[in-house]
Amino acid sequence: MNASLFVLALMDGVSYAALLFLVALGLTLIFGVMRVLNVAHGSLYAWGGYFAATLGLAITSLTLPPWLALPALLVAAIVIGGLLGTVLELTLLRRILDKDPILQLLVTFAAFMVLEDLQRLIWGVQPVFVSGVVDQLGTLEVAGVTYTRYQLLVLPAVAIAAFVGLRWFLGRTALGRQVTAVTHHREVATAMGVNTGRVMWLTMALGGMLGALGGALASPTTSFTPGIGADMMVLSFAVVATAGLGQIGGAALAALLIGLARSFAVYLMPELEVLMPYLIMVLVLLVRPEGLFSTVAARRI
Amino acid sequence: MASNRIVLVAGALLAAVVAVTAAAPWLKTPVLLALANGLAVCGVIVLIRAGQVSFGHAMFASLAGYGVAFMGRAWQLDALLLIALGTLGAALAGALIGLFMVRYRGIFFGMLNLAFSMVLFSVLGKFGHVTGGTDGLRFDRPTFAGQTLERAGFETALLALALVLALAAGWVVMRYFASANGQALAAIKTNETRLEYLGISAKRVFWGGYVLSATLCGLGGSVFALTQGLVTPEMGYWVRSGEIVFIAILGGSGHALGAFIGAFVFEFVKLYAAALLTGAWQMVLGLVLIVMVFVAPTGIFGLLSRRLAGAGASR
Amino acid sequence: MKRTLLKSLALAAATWALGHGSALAQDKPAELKIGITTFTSGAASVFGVPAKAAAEMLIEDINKAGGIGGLKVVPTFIDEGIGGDKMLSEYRRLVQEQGVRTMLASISSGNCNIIAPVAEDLKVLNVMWDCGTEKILEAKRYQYVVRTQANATTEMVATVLYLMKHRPDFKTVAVVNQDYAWGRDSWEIFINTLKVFKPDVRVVAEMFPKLGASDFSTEISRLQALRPDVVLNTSWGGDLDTFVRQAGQRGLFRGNTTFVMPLLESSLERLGAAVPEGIVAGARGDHYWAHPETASDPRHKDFVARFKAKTGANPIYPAYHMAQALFGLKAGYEAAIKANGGKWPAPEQVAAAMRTLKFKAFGREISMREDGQGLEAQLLGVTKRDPRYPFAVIDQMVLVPAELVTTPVGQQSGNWVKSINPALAKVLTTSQFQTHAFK
Amino acid sequence: MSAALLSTRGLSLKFGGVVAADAIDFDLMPGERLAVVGQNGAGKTTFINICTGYLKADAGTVLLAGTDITGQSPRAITRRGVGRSFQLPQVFGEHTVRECLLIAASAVQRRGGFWAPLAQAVDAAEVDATLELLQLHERAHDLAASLPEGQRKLLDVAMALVLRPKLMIMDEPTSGVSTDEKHGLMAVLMKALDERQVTSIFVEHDIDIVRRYATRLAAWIAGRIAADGAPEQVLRDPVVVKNVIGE
Repeated sequence: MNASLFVLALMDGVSYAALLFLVALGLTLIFGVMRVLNVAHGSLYAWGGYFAATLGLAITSLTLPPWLALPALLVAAIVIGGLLGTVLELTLLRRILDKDPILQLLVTFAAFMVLEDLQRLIWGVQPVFVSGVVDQLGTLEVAGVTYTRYQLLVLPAVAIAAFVGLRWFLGRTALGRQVTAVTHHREVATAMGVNTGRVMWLTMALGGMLGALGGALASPTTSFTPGIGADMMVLSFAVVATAGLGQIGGAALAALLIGLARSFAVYLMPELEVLMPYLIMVLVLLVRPEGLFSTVAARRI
Repeated sequence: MASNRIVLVAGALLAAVVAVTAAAPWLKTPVLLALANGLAVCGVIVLIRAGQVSFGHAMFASLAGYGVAFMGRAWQLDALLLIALGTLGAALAGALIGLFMVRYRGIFFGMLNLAFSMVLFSVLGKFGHVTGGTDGLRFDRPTFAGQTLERAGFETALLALALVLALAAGWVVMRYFASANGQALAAIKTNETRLEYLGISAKRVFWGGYVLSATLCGLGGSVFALTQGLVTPEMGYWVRSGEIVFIAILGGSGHALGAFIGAFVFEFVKLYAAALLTGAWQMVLGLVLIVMVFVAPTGIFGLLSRRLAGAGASR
Repeated sequence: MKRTLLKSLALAAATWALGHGSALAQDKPAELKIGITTFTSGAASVFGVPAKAAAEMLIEDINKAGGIGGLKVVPTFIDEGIGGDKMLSEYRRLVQEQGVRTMLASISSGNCNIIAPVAEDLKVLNVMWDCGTEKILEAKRYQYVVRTQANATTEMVATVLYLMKHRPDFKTVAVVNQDYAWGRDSWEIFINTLKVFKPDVRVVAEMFPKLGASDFSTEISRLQALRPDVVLNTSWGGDLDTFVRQAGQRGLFRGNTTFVMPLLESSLERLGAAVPEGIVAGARGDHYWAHPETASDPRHKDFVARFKAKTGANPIYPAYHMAQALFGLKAGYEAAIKANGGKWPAPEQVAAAMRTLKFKAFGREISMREDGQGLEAQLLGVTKRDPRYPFAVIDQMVLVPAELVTTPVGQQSGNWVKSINPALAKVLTTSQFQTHAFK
Repeated sequence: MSAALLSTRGLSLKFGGVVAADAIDFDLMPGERLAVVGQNGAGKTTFINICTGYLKADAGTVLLAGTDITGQSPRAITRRGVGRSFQLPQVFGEHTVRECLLIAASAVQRRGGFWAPLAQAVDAAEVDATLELLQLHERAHDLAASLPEGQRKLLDVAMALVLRPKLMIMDEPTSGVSTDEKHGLMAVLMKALDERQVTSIFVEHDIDIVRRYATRLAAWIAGRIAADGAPEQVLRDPVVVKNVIGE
């Protein structure tokens, strides 16, 4: 493949990775704090997308100024993500912390099943899609190929912003430090007077928003149909596992790795496209059981 | 829980199944599917015994299923032989993959299984010229023990076989749990360090359990494939794997009987929820499980055993 | 344990002996129960839901007009979205518990594959009302299975003919199809047929993104880099919507590539302004709400109006296929009753009658063949924007007669398309085929 | 030397900068009952972990009855006849006390093949005798997790004892046990070890216990053995008094 094709594959890979990263970021954050792998996270992606589309339609039907479209995406993500995250935390996760990890995983799986059907009941089964934003922002040419500014600039920008923002929040703010503390050692943090309950609620809401944000940002270029959540779930899962659970920086690299592998596959060996994320996941886990960027502590006896 | 009571319950269940399917032949398919699921769940229960949960075990069902389909198409083998070979295939795959898996525990174990199963899933879906792609592979109804049967007869025979297999699997699993290896397997859940300091290899013990679980999933997959005469990659999708674990918890992972009780509840809730309130069966099942986890974490079997043997004996 | 086992087995033997003596008595039932499989969940419900609406409407009409053979038609719907195995259970429940003897199944070719042999075993009439795979009826002779609409071969060969008329001079072609049987098979038929007419055509890219893929940006970039003359895309539902939208946003349609989308008709209204002019669009058969020959026919007009009132959109091809199945079924029963001396016919008698049937739905007359395959013409055209509508419409419509483009009885499509006479390439340009503008 | 049951030569291990084991030369004779004292972090547990294969030494060798077992896995070393108990008892919480011992017994002997139920696969009499010996027989059918700390410690030892070891290494067998129970606990342990004629090493902080039950005492300071010999004499050693007993 020649240089220009290389550039193209790079572009597509990056914008795809950006979305993947946002979703994975939420998943890994939640795991870090709750020590629960939230299977329902995939549904948050779907709900974010559907809700964003609904807002988009509202904007056009109420003939509100079209520039609202982009902020609307963010609002959609914050509202639905925060809402669902809170509900999940208060009604389920909070109550299963002391339970067998298997049960914890299963409860989130059950929540996933419920959300899948609820979503179908609310938004139906017809493909949903509102692309106003993308058309407003227009396109630009790269190596003779037209890209939308949206996918080439907005998506990576938001992803980076989310990454930097989260880093700053966890590292620089008091509340963020509490979250980090709980991540490292829940008991100790509680002993030090950290309000664990609040931290967990915050985390679920935040993680939910990130997952929903992934969906919201995908909605202008993707038709949302039932089942989209399950696919994104397992993909973001692959990212998180490859990076190592709870690894925020790692998730970014893993998402890039998977995104690029996928887009290069389309050019070089299209048959392997779908296989790529999972191949990478298997290979990484076989060599590094805890993922690329995390390490296990030896058990004290 | 007194074992003769269990026998009673099992017997009652058996009689019920036979009577019901005889009264309403159309029920054979769902019952067969439930039994197939139950067999796979037995496999997952073995892992849960060791405190491990796999989000990819449907891969062994689908491996066996595709084995059955391939051999059924290529050599028109007998149903019994197909089941045997399909299961064997899954067992071998389990033995091989198990070599990697024994190093992993907890979430990592679950993830690696998921990863393997998704690779298989994508491969089956992608290389259509061999695997029939996402439409899967069809194969004609094979002979059964040398007999060429009409659909009705074939399903009756298959059902009888599945019942026998279910009883056998249940017996094997319970016997295994009681055995030295089974007890050591259960010890992996609580303390591997001590196992090592007893001179017992946790990895070897776990490997044994993994192979058994893969075999049982394969057995389930083979029966499933023969029931349908069709295998699709969906058989190995991660959501299917999730369902198997789901059923195990629903039915109660303490006892093989729980696996089959759970499988039947699951199958019929799914069937009727799908028929009555279209498009909401997942929600119904999801809510059922959530309730179960909070009110009866030991599953339906846990409740049942407490009923039968009085409180406290549910362990 | 052993005793219980023995007991239950004995019970089994007894009850089974009773259970299986059921012969199919053919005295006239009180009402005509029919089972209809359709997608009410899952991605394909974009077809299933409109089809269901059409079925409810038309069955109501039929019953108002005295039903079929004097019997009230009572439909039961099965969701194909619950998966092949569950659907099969439901299908069998209807037959073996409810005693339904007439089934309309199904949309998915995969499900047709599952059901056809079962229907044959259960001895129930099965009308394949929407699935396209040509292989079923070519691979095996069925007694109880018929299809009241065209199959994939008819659709794709007709599409190639239209392409040859619309843009005879092209050198390179690429494909972006869904990665499942329909996507792969339709491409195979398309390219094999094309090679007959253009042995030197170059295939520059074969891309099969997975069914339900949500992001085609890489495929689109690759197409922009390759700039093929023709791009085939036989996908449908969310996949097609997503592809068209992303392609539009990326300016893929601005080049001088001709896009061929045989299922575009079913997405036109949903996609609205996203569909540009100049795309070769198909409707999987001889039907369109603005059908050049029947648009003004009061029956059709009325159907479209009421469908729109009921669902808020114009009918798309699955709705028409449902109509064909129901009208075909009605005609079949009436013919069978006549042949049976007024007595109520058994499923195999209806199936036999349907094999020699000629009937009309909302397009041209459909004639059934002895292999159970219906001969249905194919409507193709090119998209055009019309100020009267917020969505693209189909213009320059041509009706390709099924006889020209359907594999003859007893032959396999795979071989037949290779043996097509190259002269056929120009047939549509001959005077006997007029091109209808959208009105 | 060849008579020694356990001996180490030049055993060294560093964690980052911290010296956990500093060229330790050490011999244990059959029949001895060695107490190990030392401040936390002096390297007592590290020494045990190296000897039983849980940790790998940077340098040095470990010999068991003259054969080199350096770097072997805990499993291999256990099979050679070294039993061990832990500061935090390592028991099977979800099994009953008796089941724990049955599992342990199944490590050394199996009867009736793969399918035999555990209870029949091993010598139950042996197991019950051991329960009796460590006075756990009344709790035989309670969950291991439900035992009080003291009895969990006994169970921890019992599981190792069922293996019929030549050497028993116990890491703080009385830690986490109230002072008035300590002596009772040690009495039971020592009686059992005597009856089974097991040479033993035990880490202990309580000097009374040491005086009372040890035949030999080794004092650890900063990863090396500062003093080694008869308890009374070692306890009089000023270095030990200053750094270990801390008066």
